Amino acid sequence: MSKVIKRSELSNLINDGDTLLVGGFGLSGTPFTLIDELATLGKKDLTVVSNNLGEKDKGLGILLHTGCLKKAVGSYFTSNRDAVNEWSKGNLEIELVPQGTLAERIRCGGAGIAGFYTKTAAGTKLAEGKEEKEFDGETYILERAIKGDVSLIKALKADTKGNLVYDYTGRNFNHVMATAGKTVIAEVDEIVEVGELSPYEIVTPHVYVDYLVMNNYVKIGGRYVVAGE
Amino acid sequence: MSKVIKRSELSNLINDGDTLLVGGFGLSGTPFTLIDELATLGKKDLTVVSNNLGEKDKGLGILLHTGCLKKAVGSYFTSNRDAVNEWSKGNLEIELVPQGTLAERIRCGGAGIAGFYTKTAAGTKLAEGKEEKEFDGETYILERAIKGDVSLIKALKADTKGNLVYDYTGRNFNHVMATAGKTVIAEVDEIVEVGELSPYEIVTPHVYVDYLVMNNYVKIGGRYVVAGE
Amino acid sequence: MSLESRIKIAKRVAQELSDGDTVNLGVGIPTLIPDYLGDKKVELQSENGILGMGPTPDEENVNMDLISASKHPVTLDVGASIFDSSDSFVMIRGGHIDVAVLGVLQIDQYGEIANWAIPGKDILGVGGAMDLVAGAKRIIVASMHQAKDGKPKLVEKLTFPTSGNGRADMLITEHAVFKFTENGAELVEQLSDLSLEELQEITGAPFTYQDSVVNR
Amino acid sequence: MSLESRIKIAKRVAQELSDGDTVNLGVGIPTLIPDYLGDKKVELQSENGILGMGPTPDEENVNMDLISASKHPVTLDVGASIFDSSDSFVMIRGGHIDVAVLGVLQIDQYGEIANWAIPGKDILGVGGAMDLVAGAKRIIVASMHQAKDGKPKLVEKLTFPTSGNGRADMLITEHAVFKFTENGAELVEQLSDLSLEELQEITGAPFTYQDSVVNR
Repeated sequence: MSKVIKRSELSNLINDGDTLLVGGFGLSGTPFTLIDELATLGKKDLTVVSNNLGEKDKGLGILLHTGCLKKAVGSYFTSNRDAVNEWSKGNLEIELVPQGTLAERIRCGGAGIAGFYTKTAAGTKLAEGKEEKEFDGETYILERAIKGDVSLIKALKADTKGNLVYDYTGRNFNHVMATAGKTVIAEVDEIVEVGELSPYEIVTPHVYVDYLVMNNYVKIGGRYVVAGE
Repeated sequence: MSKVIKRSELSNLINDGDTLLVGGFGLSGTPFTLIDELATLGKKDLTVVSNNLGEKDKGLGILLHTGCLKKAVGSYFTSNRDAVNEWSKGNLEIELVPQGTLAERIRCGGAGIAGFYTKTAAGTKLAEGKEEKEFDGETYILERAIKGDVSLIKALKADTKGNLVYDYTGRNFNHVMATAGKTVIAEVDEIVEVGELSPYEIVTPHVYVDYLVMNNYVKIGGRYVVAGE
Repeated sequence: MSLESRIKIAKRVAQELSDGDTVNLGVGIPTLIPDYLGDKKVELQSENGILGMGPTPDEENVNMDLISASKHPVTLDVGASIFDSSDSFVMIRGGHIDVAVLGVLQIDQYGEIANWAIPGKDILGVGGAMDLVAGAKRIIVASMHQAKDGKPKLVEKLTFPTSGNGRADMLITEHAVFKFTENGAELVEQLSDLSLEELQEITGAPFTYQDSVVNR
Repeated sequence: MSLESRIKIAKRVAQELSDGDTVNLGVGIPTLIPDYLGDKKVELQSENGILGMGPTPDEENVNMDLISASKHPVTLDVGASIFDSSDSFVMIRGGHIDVAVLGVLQIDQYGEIANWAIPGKDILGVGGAMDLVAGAKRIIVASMHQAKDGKPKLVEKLTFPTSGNGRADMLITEHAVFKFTENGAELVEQLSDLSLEELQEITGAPFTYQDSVVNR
C-alpha cells in the first residue's frame, strides 16, 4: 500500500499523447527529478501545462531538446529562448493563458467545475474565440477547466499516506495540480511518518496523491544541486 | 490603525437592506457575539447568507425573533423549526443552495469570478431558472457569485494585523466569507502580536479582514458559554 | 425501523468498502458503518472540512468546533487534515471521494436518487446531498427496503424530487443487494429469507437476477 | 533609460502609496519603489503566493523556493503569509489589492493599458499582467515618458494589443503625472522643467490641465 515508487516507474505511468500538469513557477517548486526522468523516456506528443517551460536547459527547459513535446500551455514563455525558437520553427504549439486564469482553470479541473467567467483578458487577443457574457454591466469571458492525465508536482515533505507540505513559494501551482490529474506523482525531499504533519499544516491531503518519488537533488545554499556521491 | 473595535460599533457598519455573509456550520465557527449584538440593533430587511440559520434560539436562530431578516440563503434550514415557521408564514424568503454550490458561489464572489458551471443540482428543482450548458456530453448549470455587504465571521485567533487562524472545523465557510464581503468583521477569542502566527499557519491573510471584535463567550468543556463575571 | 435491520445493512455496506478508500457517510444508517469495518481502514471525509475523521471523543475531550457533518463531536485520526468548505467540496465534487454511502427517500430502477425532499412538504434542506450525488466516484445507497408507510424505496420512476443526474451503483437493504446498470436493477444478493416472490411484492420496480442468487 | 529618471519615477509613485496599502509591484521601475517608502509600511503582494514580501536576503539566507514574481530570492516581513497560485489570484482578481504599479508599452488617454505584447513580435508571455489590470482596485502606471525609439507611451488610441478593460488611474513618468477619467487624461503635475509645449510635443495624446500645475 506504500505510495513510494522509484523514478524509473514513471515510464509506465505516462503515455504518448498525455497531458501533463507540471508544478513550478520559474524554477521554484519544480519536480526536477521527475523531469530528468521524463526527458529520458522517449515519449511523444505530450502537452505540458505549466506556468513556464522552466528556463533554458533547466527544469522543463530540458524537454525542449528531447522531441517529446507537442504543446505547452502556460502564462510565460518569453524568458526561455528555446521555447520561443521551437515555437517559431513550428515544432511547438503554445497556448498562452493569463497566470490567474491558468491557476483557476486547473483548480476547476480538480473541483468538478466545467468553466467559469472572468474579466481577465476580456477584450484582448487572448479572449479570441471565447464566449463572452455580461454580468452586472461588465464583460466576462468563459474559461474552461484544465485536467491532466498525469500531474508531476514537487513538495517539500510527504508523510507515508501522501499528505504534502511545501517550501514557501514552492507551493505555487503544485497544490491545484494535485487535484486535477488522473494520476498524481509528487516528488519530495523527505518522507515522514504519518502523524508528524499536523492536521493544520497539511496543504494537500493524501487523497489527491497517488505516488511519491524521492528527490534526487539536495538543497545547498538555497539551491537544488545534484546529490554528491 | 488598529483593527480592533467594540461590538457596539457594529451598528454603524450594517445598514438596513444589507446582505450579510455569516460564518458557521451548525453552531461551529459561529460569531455568537456579533450575532448577539446584531439582534439588538433593530435593523430591517437583511439578507443572511449562511449554511444554516443556527438552531432554535441559538446562533443565527435568535435573529428570527427580531424581525430583522428578509431572506436567508443557505443549504439547510429544516433543523431550525423557527426558520421553517417564519417561512411558512411568509415572513422569511428562503433560497436553498446545495452546500458545495454555496461555498463555491461565495468563493467566486471573493475571487472576481461572476459565475461557474457545476453538475450539482442539474436536472433538479434547485436548477429551475438557471442556465444549462453541455460540456463533454454532461449537463452543467450556471451558478452566480455571491457577495456580501458585510461578512461576520469567527476565527480562533487573530494577530494585530488581522491575519486569522481557525479552530478545526470552525473554519468551514468563514475563510471564503472573509474574501467576499465589502466589510469584514472577525470575532476572535484571542489577539496575538504580529509574528506569533507563522506564515504557513495563517489561513486568512489580513488583507481580507477590516475589523476584529473580541468574543464575549469563553470555551468551557468544548462549548462556548457566556463569560462569567 | 429496527436497529437489527439497520445494523445488518451497515455490516453489508462495510463489506463493500476497501482498505484505504476515502468514504463520505451520509446521515442515518451510514453513520453506523464505522463500527463494522473490522481491520479495514477507510478514510472518512466530512463535508464541513475533515479528511480522516475519527470516533466520538470522551466527554472531556469534546470540542464543538471539531464536529461531523451531522454536528456531533468527533476526533481526528492520525494523518487527518482540516480544510475549509470550498476545499471540501473540491474534494467531493471533483471526483476524489471513492465511495459515498447515502440514505434515500426513493431510488429508481436505474439508480437515480431522491434523497432531499418530499413532495408537498416544506423543502428547506439539501445540505451536501446533491454535491455527493454529482461528485462521488461510487455511490452506495444504504436504506430500509420500505419507507415507514410501507411503500417501496426502489421504484420504476421517481415520484419524489430527484437529487440530480448522478446514479447510485448499488442499493443495500435489509432484504437485498441490487446493482444498477443502464439496463436497470439487478438483484445480486438476498439478505433475508424472503422468497423471490415476496421480495418482488415489496419492491416497486422490476429487477433481473441470476438464478443462483435467488432464495429457493 | 537613465537610472536617475527611473528613481525619480519610483519616488513619485511611492508618494501615492499609503501606510497599510496592499501593493503589487510589476517588473521594471516598480521594483525600485520599496527603497523610497521611508517610514511608510506597505504590504507587498507577490502573485506566486506571498503577502508581506520582504527585501532581498543575504546570500547565506537565499532559498530559491522563496522568490518574488520576478524570480529573485526574497524574505518575508513579520506577519507575512504564504498561499498557492489560485488563492493568490483570488486576492488579485477579487479586488483585494489596493494598488498595482505596472509598467506599460502604451497607455491610451482614458488609461487603457497595453503592457504584454508588441505587434508583429512573438507574443509568448503574459504572466499576471491581465489579472492585475482586471482586478486591482487602483492602477498606477510607472513608466518612462517615451519608449526607447522615442515614441510616446501615452497615446490617443492603442496600437499595441490591449491588456483588458481595466483602466489605469494614474500615469507617472519622469516628466509628468497624469490622471485618467472618462473625459481623458489630465496633467496634474509636471516633474521636469519641460515647458508645457515641450511636454505636449513628446506626448501622443491630448490632455487637460489646470493652469496652476503648468510650468511657466
